[in-house]
Amino acid sequence: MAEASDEKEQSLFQAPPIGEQERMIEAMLFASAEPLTTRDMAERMPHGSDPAEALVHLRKRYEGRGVRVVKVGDAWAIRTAPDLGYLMSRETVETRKLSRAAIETLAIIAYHQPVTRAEIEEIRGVAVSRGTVDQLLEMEWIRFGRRKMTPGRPVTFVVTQEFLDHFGLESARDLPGLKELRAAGLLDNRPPPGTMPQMGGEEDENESESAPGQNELFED
Amino acid sequence: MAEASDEKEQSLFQAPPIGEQERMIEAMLFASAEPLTTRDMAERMPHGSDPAEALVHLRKRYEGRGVRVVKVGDAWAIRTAPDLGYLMSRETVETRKLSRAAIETLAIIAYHQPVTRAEIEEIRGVAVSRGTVDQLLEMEWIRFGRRKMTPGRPVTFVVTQEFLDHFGLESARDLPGLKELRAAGLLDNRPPPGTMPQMGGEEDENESESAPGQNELFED
Amino acid sequence: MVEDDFDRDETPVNVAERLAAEALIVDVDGFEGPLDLLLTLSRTQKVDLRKISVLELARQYLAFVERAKALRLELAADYLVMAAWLAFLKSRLLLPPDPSEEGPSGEELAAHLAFQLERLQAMRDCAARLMGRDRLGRDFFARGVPEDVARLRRVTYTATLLDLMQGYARIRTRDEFRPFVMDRDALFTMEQALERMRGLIGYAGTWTDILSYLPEGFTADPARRRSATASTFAAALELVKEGRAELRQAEVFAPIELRRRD
Repeated sequence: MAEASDEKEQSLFQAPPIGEQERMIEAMLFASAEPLTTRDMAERMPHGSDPAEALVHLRKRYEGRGVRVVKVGDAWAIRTAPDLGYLMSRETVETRKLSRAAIETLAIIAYHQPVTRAEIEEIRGVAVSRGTVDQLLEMEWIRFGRRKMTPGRPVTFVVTQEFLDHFGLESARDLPGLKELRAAGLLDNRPPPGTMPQMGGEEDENESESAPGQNELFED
Repeated sequence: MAEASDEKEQSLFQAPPIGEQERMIEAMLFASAEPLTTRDMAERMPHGSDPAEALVHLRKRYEGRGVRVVKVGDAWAIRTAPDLGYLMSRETVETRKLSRAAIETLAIIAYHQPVTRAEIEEIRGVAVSRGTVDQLLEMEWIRFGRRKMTPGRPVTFVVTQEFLDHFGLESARDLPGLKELRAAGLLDNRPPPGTMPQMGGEEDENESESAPGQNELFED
Repeated sequence: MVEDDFDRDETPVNVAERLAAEALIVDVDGFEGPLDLLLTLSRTQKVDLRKISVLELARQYLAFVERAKALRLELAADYLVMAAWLAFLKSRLLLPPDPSEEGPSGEELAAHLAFQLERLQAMRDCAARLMGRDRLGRDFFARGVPEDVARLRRVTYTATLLDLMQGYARIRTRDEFRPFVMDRDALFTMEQALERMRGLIGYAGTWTDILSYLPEGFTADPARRRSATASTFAAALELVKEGRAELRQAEVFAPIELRRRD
């Protein structure tokens, strides 16, 4: 025990001063296009460093500047201030135009996650085409979540860190209007009374999937 | 907000305040894939801006920070502070099992030292590739011994102190002999004569080892 | 199925209204399923979706389906399934509840449909707000020249004492277990060597180490090398005897060199 605490003291003693740690995370965040977790940073820093504390300082330092330290899920990144976007017309990345179906599906996954395909179909009232999900997976805006503990153990979808990064969200809890929707009960999983066409459970899903014609082939 | 709109209105008639220009060049230098000249920056900024002056301020601001504003040719860029370069590399150590050829060669050296390459080949029955010996030398498990007083005065190999340390041996003489190995059950799985699929396999392997182009380092 | 009030509604009061109605029909492919169509129809009621008249909506939907049929437009199956369900819902809403009947009441079903429409509308609004946010690569930007973390890979090799002993035991006991076979494959006969040398001697205008005449595959393995060296040497002597070549050696253990004799 005595030894262990000695070690701890020693490692605290060895950790660089916080100002130096701030420089380190500044360099790492500047160098990376992808968000870094505090763990990623700690692994690269000298033993005993505390990137979380250094981040508090760094964040403050960049307040109101041309670039900002932003939180993306459980990671951190430096991004330019949105009000200066007009200066970066040359850096603008053309994002693939998403179909209405894909945009709606994405919104449903973001607000209802973790959500199964059947649940998405119930909300949209139409079968989800494979292409829509594939496209969102390929863009790395959604990924598979844990399976639902319901019959058939269906897979679920959740949004990714890339999604949060793209839309400038700290977490999925910061989605616009989330609180209001929840208060209005619109995010409740309200099962339909009795049986209804199209909007039922998994059986309906199968039905609609096997029904020819009506799916998202109507996408533009 | 009121301030912001004031500023905006002002910028229609005159250049934005220098602090604002500093934000602009900070964002541009951060997001640009290439170093920017003051002219590049001026072209993107509101009319009447003075990126050269804003740069002086920005450079000062980044003095001693984790990243610096540096001149690249006649252009400017943000780069990691040189003393933090080590954070941008990461060493991963991968431990692999020594190849069978290397183990056998090592064993022969340990049991027969000092031993020449020709003697090793005679015992193993296959040629010893240069790579195997180099690998063992590089690992510092073997070293050159005294030359043999035979024609050609061939070099010999002996095991090193590092070798003894790694295998927990006082000296190479402590290695158990054949009889002891057998007594310890290490040789017990002796296949009956005649039915020796294992043996046959070994022969094939040796054959392929001696074929030109085969390198013993590639064994797994 | 056609309602009186539907007929009233659809009686073309003016051309614009009629065109709008037809546009709705023709655009059936533009709808993402019956729920989407219902949502669009509900907008004509111009009320909060919470206060929507599901009965009225059902009438509009059924009228739409009738019109589509009249225009011989093919409707996908789920539009028709929805039509059947809405007709059932309408009858439930219009008729006094039958206490003996099981299942949800018309009001419950209507409330759920209203909920679904409201939820779908809410999701559409959310999607629009989401897409309208400041976005990476459009409004704010990541580092233009990311410095990738260089991964230096260092490989260390390891082995245990057991590996070592088993390796040694394997070699030392190999011969004990070998079945008796003639190792013909390690043999390069003098006849073979002579044939090979006769073919090559014509090119040997200058002194050449006879070891360079060893055939391929007989240089690495010591046993094969030994055999090939002996037979090649013997073949070289044979060639000298025939008067076709000369041999020389500078000193003991020095290379033996061969040259064509013209």
